[in-house]
Amino acid sequence: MTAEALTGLVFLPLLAACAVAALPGRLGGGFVLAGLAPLPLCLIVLTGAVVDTGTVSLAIAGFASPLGIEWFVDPLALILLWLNTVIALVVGLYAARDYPPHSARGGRFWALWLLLTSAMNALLLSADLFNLFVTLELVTVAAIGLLVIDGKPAALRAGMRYLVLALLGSLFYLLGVALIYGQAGTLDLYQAGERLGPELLPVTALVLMTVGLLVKSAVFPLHSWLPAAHGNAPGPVSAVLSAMVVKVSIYLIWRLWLWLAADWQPDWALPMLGLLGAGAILYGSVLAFLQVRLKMMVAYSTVAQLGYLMLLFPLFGPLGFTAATYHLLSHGLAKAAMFLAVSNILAVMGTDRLDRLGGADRRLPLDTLTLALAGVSILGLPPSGGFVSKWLMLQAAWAIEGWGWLIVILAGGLLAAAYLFRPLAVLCARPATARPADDVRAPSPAGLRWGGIVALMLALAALVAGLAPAPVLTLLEGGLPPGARP
Amino acid sequence: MSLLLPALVVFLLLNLVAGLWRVFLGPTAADRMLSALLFGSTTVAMLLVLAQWQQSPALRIAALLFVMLAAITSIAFVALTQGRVAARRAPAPPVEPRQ
Amino acid sequence: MNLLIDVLIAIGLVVLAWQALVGGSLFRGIVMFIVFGLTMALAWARLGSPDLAMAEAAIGAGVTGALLMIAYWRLRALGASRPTPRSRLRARLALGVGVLSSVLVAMIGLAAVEAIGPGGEAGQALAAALPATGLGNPITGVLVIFRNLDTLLEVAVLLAAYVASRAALGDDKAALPLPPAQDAPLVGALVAVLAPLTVLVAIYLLKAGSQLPGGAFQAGAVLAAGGVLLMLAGRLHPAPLCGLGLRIALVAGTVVFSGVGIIMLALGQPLLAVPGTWAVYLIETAMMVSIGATLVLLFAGSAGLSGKALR
Amino acid sequence: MSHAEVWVVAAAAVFGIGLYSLLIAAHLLRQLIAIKVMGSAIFLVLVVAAGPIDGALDGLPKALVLTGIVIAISAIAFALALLVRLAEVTGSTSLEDDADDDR
Repeated sequence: MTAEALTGLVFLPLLAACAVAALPGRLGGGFVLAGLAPLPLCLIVLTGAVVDTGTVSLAIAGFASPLGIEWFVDPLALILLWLNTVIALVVGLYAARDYPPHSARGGRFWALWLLLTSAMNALLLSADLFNLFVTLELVTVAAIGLLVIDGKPAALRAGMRYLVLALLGSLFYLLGVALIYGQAGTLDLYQAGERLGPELLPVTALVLMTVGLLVKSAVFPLHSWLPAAHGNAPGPVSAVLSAMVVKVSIYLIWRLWLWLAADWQPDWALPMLGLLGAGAILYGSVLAFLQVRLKMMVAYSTVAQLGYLMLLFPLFGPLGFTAATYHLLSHGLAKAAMFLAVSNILAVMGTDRLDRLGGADRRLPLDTLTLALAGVSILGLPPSGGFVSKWLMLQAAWAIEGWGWLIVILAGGLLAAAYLFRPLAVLCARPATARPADDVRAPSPAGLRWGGIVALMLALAALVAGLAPAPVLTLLEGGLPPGARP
Repeated sequence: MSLLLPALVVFLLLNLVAGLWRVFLGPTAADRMLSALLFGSTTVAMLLVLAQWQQSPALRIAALLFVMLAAITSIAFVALTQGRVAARRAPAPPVEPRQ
Repeated sequence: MNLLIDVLIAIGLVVLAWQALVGGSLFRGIVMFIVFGLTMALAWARLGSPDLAMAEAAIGAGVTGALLMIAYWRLRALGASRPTPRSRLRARLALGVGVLSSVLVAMIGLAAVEAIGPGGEAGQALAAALPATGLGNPITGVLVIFRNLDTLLEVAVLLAAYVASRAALGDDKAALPLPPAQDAPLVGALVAVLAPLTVLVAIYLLKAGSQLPGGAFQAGAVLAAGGVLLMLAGRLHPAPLCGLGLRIALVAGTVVFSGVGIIMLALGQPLLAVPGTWAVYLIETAMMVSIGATLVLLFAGSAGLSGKALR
Repeated sequence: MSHAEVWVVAAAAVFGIGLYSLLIAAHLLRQLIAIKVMGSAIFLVLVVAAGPIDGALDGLPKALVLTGIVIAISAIAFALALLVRLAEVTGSTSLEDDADDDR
């Protein structure tokens, strides 16, 4: 059954994308549903297998590595697969309002959406360095196609910049793959790790691949493309870009340093990567505070929050690993909720400039609530998922007496409070003047309420993640990286 | 014989360099494209010689492909540069972009 | 003599890259880029890879060159502004970065060549596993049998590129402009010969691919070249709507490939197992059709194609 | 096949020229050509650095390069469509004059 489940995760959305691309019109909606709806079933089967056996692997076409490509699922990959599927489905519910599948534009949107879902699932499953390159390219092309689908000049420009940088990043990644294959004679991530050592060439290869992936995941100081891209994309696309697309690259960086190089990372590498994370937290938070547009603020907040994922490296250990993974999960849900709520606000108010949003809470109570709830998780206040991850992370920093990291985590929390309270205060203000224009193009009230409920669901999921973290944490403890195992 | 074929390859390569010089000099687009086409035919000759010398007959298939592509490129060039001339005659033509 | 030839080609590559990328007009840059691609093909021939020589010539130089040319033509037709050159400081900085990266790559590469072991484990496994498949061309073996997930996803990337391009161009755009059709008598005669020939060569490359160099990608690129030819000669036109046949052609590669793979899974075989040489041909044919159709549509910048003119 | 060093040095030089051009070229079309050329250089390294097996170069990286060539053209084709649309909407062929998109 697991082979079928794995197949479904990649091939259902892929084939549905083909169907939507080939047969647009009334049939489209049905295929979208057929491509996405069964994915949780596949994941339930897969979760059962992972809980039973710890890991699941599958040799494609029956050819094991080094010749063939293998899929490999451990608890980390499984949790990301769940996150990806939930985001694709729930944000998809929201997108169905703006992009009806039977229109020409909607057909393209859903074809790309399904391709993106399939590509990210394939990326999370793959344990082959070159296959990962192919899936990364598919993710990039589909994501940028979605970004520019509304034809807004700002989005086109942001998409172009994103594409050029992402292609450059791919080149660096590929150069690293070339070196690894030359040295190890295999492309399998885990096999290559066993065959290599801390010599100059393998380390150089890892550095090259990491630089490429850092560009793609917009980690400080290579983040320059992200705010414009995430701040100008259509709402549901911003949500999936922030919640998943940038994170899969960081996930690969984790795989490279904590799995492939588990036994031989040089001493300087992990603190170095952590420093980038610290820079991202501080710089991203300050810039988020300085933004005048709500959506840009949320985008800069992503730059900051990505930094916490890089803190895994200096805080590496069982605690640090579960903390970072939990952060990935709760931030994904909260940030998707935030982008959707902002998108609703933008649709109703016609602008997302903070100085024109005064009193918007009366017209959009649901979305203001969503923004506040998601903010609680981003801030790391109890009882949210963000609290669990920040708490674990602080414990990890305490345990290794990394006071510097501790301060960065705390400062990041305070700065997040600063930049998140400002828009909430504005939204709930009672301005005497400056009523927003009423003649803006807004979706129907029903559509709006629908979108608001979807966003609220995600924000609540991020909160619930804080109330019942035990199953996820137990699962993760069964799949610690080699270096963190007792 | 053992020296003839590699010598031939070198000769053809030098030929390519000469052609390249023309591509570099121009001065018109047509000059450049014509020499690029000549470049293509010389490459075909080289592939054929290489096929004989390196004992890899498969390179002849590659040569066949080159011949066909060269013919198509010439038509593409004619089509696209006519548009280029037309664009140049248009009322407010942008100067050929550099960089 | 051997070394001399390699050195000459290598120098050619470097000079052409410089010519294509630095200084001079953009048009010259594109022509130089095409010549660079042809020289790359020569390099692959010298490295004993006729497959790559063909792919580089057909896809790397040919189709990419055509796409660059048409994009250049369109940008001119749109009257797009010419960007202001970068500052001098930035150019100096860039020179430093370029030289540094060259030195680094050279050092890394030379060290890698120095440290090469007895040969890639995967490569040896490939040589050992190939005879059982009945294929004579190891590259086709890797692409269609051993590492076919890469190939499948790569065809999906091509599909994504087409859909994403349509998404970028938006609804209001029936098709991007094309240069006026060539109706000179000589062109007509040439097209009459060349167009059928492209189909013939494509089928030959596809069939040869199982034993000799060639395969779906080269064949698809040749088909695309034929389509571009017909379009420039005014025999094939962009259309605002995509007919059902063309739509099926677009996704045929992905659907047939994954379909075979999933049926094998249902029959109790591993996922994406290829049941025999006939399946190799089936998959490659579908991929060739998809690659050809997608590349032609990307060149046309339109949703569909038709035999009749748009207006 | 010997002379791997020759190809590596050439690839390195081409890579450096590509990066240089990517940084100084303002026109996006030129930047895209630069990326394509850098890609070719990396393909060369990929095949040469894998080393020979029984006198011939390893077949596996060649297949990877073939995959890479098709992916490169897909990405470039999409980038060109995006570029043409960008020029149509904004009249610009560069990202240099990146206006702040405040509304």
